[in-house]
Amino acid sequence: MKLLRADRLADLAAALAAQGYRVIAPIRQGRIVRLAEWRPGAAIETSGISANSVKDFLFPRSEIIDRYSLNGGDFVQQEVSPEAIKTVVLAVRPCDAESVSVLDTVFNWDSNDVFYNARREACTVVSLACVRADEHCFCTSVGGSPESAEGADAVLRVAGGGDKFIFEPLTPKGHALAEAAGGVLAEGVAAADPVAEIPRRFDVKTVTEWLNKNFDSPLWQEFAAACLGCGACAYACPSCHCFDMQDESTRKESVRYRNWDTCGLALFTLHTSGHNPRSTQTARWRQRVMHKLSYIPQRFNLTACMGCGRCSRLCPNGLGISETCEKIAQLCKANHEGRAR
Amino acid sequence: MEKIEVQTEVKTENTREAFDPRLVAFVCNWCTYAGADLAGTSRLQYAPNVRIIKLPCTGRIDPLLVLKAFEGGADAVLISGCHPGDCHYTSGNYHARRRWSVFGKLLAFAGIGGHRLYFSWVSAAEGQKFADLINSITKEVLAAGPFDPINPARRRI
Amino acid sequence: MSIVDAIRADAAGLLQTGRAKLVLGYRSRRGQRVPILLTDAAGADQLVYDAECRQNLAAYLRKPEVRQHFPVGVVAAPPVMRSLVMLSAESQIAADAVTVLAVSENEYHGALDLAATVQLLREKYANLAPNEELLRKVREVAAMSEEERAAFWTEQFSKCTRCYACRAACPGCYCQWCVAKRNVPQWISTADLAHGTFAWNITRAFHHAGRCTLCGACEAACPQGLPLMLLNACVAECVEKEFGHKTGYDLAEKPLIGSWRPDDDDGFVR
Amino acid sequence: MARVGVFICHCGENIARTVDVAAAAAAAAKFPGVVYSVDYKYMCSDPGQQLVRKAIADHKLTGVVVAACSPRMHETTFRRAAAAAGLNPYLLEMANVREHCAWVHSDRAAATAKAIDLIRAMVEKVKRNRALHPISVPVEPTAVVIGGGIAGIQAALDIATGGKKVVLIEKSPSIGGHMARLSETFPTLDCSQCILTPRMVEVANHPNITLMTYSEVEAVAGFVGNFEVTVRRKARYVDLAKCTGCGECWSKCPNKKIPSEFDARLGNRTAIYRVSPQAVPNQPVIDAQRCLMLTKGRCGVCAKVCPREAINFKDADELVKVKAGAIVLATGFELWDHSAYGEYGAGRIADVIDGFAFERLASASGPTSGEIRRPSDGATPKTVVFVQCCGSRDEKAGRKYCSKICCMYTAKHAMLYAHKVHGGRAVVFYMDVRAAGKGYDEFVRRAVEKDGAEYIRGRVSKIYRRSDGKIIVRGADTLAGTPVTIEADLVVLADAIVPRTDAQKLARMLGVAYDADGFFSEAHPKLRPVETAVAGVYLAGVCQGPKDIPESVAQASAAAAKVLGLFARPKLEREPVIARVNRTTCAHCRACINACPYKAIEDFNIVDRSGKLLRVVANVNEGLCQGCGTCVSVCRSKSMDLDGFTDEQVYLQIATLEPEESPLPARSSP
Repeated sequence: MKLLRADRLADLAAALAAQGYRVIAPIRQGRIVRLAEWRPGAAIETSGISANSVKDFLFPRSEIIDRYSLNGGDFVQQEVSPEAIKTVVLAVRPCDAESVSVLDTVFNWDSNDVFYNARREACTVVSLACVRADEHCFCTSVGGSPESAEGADAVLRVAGGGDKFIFEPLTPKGHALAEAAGGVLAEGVAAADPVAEIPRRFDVKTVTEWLNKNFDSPLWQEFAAACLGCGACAYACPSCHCFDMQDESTRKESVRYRNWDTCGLALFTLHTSGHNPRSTQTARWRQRVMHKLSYIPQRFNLTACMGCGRCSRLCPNGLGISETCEKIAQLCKANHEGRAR
Repeated sequence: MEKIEVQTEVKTENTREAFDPRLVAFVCNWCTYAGADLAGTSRLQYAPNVRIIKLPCTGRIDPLLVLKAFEGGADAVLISGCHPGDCHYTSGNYHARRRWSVFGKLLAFAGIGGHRLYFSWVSAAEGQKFADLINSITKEVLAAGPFDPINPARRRI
Repeated sequence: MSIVDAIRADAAGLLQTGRAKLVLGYRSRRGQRVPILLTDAAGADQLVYDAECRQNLAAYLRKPEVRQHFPVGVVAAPPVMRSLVMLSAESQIAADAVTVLAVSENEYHGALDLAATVQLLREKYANLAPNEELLRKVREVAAMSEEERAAFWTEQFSKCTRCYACRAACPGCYCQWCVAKRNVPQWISTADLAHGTFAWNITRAFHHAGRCTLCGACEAACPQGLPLMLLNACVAECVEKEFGHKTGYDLAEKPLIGSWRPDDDDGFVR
Repeated sequence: MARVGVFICHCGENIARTVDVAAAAAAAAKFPGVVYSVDYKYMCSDPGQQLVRKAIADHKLTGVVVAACSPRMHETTFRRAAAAAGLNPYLLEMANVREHCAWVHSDRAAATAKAIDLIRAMVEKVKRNRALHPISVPVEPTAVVIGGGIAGIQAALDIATGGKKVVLIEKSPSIGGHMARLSETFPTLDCSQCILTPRMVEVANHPNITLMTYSEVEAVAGFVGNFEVTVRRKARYVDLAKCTGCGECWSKCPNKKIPSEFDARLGNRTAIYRVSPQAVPNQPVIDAQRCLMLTKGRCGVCAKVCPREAINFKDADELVKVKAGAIVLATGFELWDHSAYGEYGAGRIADVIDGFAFERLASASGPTSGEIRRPSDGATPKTVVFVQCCGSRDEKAGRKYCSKICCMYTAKHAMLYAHKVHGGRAVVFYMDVRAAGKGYDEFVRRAVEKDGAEYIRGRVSKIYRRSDGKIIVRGADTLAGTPVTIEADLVVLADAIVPRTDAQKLARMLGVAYDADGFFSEAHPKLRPVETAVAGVYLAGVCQGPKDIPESVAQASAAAAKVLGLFARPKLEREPVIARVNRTTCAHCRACINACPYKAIEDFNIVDRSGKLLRVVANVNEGLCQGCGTCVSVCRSKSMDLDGFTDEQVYLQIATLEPEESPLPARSSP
């Protein structure tokens, strides 16, 4: 069994960096903790959950996917190769690691996204099982767990009351990482501390069933009432993956960007004609919930919500996937009871 | 609120390499453009670093134009129009002045200082002033050095 | 009666009498203060108010789903009251569309119409105490060398994901077609690379010149922790010092950018 | 796809000497969208223009850039050439490579590089140009002339004689203005009323002139060709249709001791009064503040004696709307009030008077029947001191300008005094004598040499009344370098000419600019001296700046010529550089409406088929918009754009001025 002293997390980062890894870890920046490139001296924060997710390093906010240069009067397409730096994402939450499976699926279901796959190939994900959770966590309600290892190449588990981690490699990439870590990891035996207790707030199957039947429910208006229509939730969400393409040019060349986009913004579905099939925030919020818990489950037999709770945590207006799901679950329960009676 | 002074002094100890500054000038059609014409007809020589973009009035010059110029690598931007009271459209320059007063301070606060963004009133009669202005701005920008390639306003490589 | 009880009573009253078809207020959720949109007087006992209520509820008045419920009641602290007055001056809301449940940290002033709100603002909140901590930070940034300042903002803006939470949270951002959406021409690059985020954040701050009430909702909403209030405070300081302009104290207020005086500052012009 | 032609002019050697025009043409040929690029000796010559016309046809050009002199020089020339070849003239742009490049640089390489940049920017712009069509606005062929002094009278008569309708609006009960109060006029000394009165009568009788006296402009809406002027007809209490001007009423009016404004308060009038015996219209008006019937409700003598029952005490103000295609401003001036000068007695010395008072004393129809008598005791003054530049050319008093006519009328006053009071002493304090004008200097010389006026160069520092009644004038003779004290019986101050106090209100109504002194601003000080920057509004007389009578008349006739020119066609065409609103995206914040210097932007209701209001947005009135683009800059959502200078055009100009090596990001964020 490989062990790591809790105070040597930075040493692990240093060792991996020395082995050519770009190390991404949760680091405090001002009032928030973000996943960012670790630099010597930076403390790695393991207590909470980062504002951004692993997604940022597999499917970046802006990616150049095409490039043209001007040759006389003609545009010549240039080769664009994906940016894939050998990367390790350290100490992310199990829900983050799980989200990678969703991304893997959506970027490969009809064609293989070379940009995503290259980054994915070069990325090793090390999750850290949760011994603490906050009031927004709800992974257990969507089929996850605070100790899930899904999607991770290696797992860190807190042991000894917090003074060490058990490092558990799961995949060849995980084993390679353990090798690269070298002496920072010590052999030993320890028992993992109990993981966080995260109450189940709703039954995701019940919610999905309701969603499948209630596209036109008047309740959507109430669910979305407080939504002001920004992309904070979607951009923080580890599994949201919608994008837009934009071209930018200079005198000599032009590039095509793939930028994050979100169904929460009105522009997302606006037609050139001026017509917008999702003309209200109500329709947009419905799309977001439906996509996660109805459409993706139907298509891929996956739940696209990991229960990380970032949406609830970051939304200035108190919306979140769990809030809507809880309301739906309560409603179903009331209906059920009503019928039983 | 107490007055906040934004530091805009150029560090003099900076030794800058010689370079060819690019100066984009947004000018109004009625005064400064005509003033530049007069500089021409008077054969007044000035630095060839300026590129003039003509607009009807300083009132038309949106801050977005300036941001775009900096984004593409202008080392300095000049906005010039009719003297107060002389606006062809009666008050476009007054509107512009207020806009630039605020926007200039905001840009300075965000890292683009006084030696990048210039404002002037040049009338149709002030060919000499226009020539002098371009020369002095070019000199100042030469002293200040190229617009910082890592300035957040610049398109990043 | 406590402030909260008074708000609850007035909100219920507005809904019962039909003076408002909807009340925008705050409720408590898992320790956070979040907005609540009440259409039923029975829900009024969920309303809370304290200093943690940072959202500017005036932002909701642009939502068609809210507008269909006009007239509405809005729980509003002084900066929010000023936003409401600004929205009225900019013809976004009719004078009779809103009843203001005017509140501050230690006093509740009752359910007022906009005219009475203006009077209240002028009498009691004409000089809102500046946020010393914020001003200190503004001065700190202002005192940096230009290189330091550029580096500071480069780092800050690099966090921006262009999620536009700042825009959504701000009542002044009511344009259905924000300039950031425009692509012919694309003044503001949508890529998250430096120039686009710089142009976006600077343009956002400038568009609120003379309109910002320093309510802080944008910065509170920013999921990446950008210090947006530094920019807002820098502009607000200039606006107040140079032009003596304070938004939200006059229902017939002329926009700062879009009006002028012959004796405006000319010192920066060569 | 754009097909742009580029034409680079050598301008003989003017451009070619400094700019390598062949290299520029070769570079331009490679710009995206350019299908034809050529350099030529003289583009503005006939063969040069022919080159443009032929290329448009041969190469099916969709846009043309002529790189030559300033567009101010030849843009019209080339646009006409383009139009002749069937290309919309607004699809042609000029790159200014002469005034802005070849003439101001000597480094050939740098100048050539700059010329290529300027051409490229224009190519990028012209690719986004849109065919524009001059805006046609119908013209209401009626002119409103505001002000019934000599300038307004002249303008009205000229326009009316030209065959167009005129509405002449005068604030006071009679036209004639200040000129009617003058005794004689310089430099010919002909009687002012003798030359003016026939003109006044002609106005009253002219079939094309509607005279509205005792009326003021209340509001102005609309734009060139289509103004709507709201006029307040003040209650006159006398029915002009019935009154014959017989005079029964004013001779019987019991309130006889009202100082007459016309006579500079040196004479009296009644409460029902005529401004002067020559008043036009020649009917009286009741001074509502002084009339016993109207103030106290008892008297009514005038009504009792009126043989025509023309008195109507129930008369009330009336608002009349006048539709007009053009407006002539002829609001004139007033004299600065010298009571601000404490050192000159603060206006409290009865025998320190202004120029108009002296005119009335000298006038045969004045209160003294033309005899010079001083106001305090009616005595004939033996020594009269005239002080020029009283308030003019004095920064302390806030007027730096010269009032222009005082030198002449002071000389005239000195001369008239000498003619009327033999042996009297006339002393003139002056700063300079400005007597430029036909026969003017000779006139001043005559006053000095023939009529013995004593001219002392210097300012007067103090004027006060000594206990014996003498008025002591202390000053300096700067030529002799000595202080001077004159014991005078009468002092005449040549008070500065200032605009009417309510002129600025009128200017704001019309959107007309005024200068720091309050005089209306002309559109161009040299080339458009009678137009204002507001299309269809013209200037006549002293409201634009101090002038004498012939200058006022000349400007009035010029303004009339402009009006007749405007009215010569039933519709007028305007440059199509105007702002446009994107109604889909306008948020109706009204920033543009507030900012527009021309009040050209208004609310527009978008309604559905049943007429239900959906949204309100901004709308640009094509007739009013002058195309400054201020609205574009204040529009946060970019819902406003300016034809000819659209956001897209300017954006591309800026973008193409980036250095060629200006890179795009090489890679994504990792």
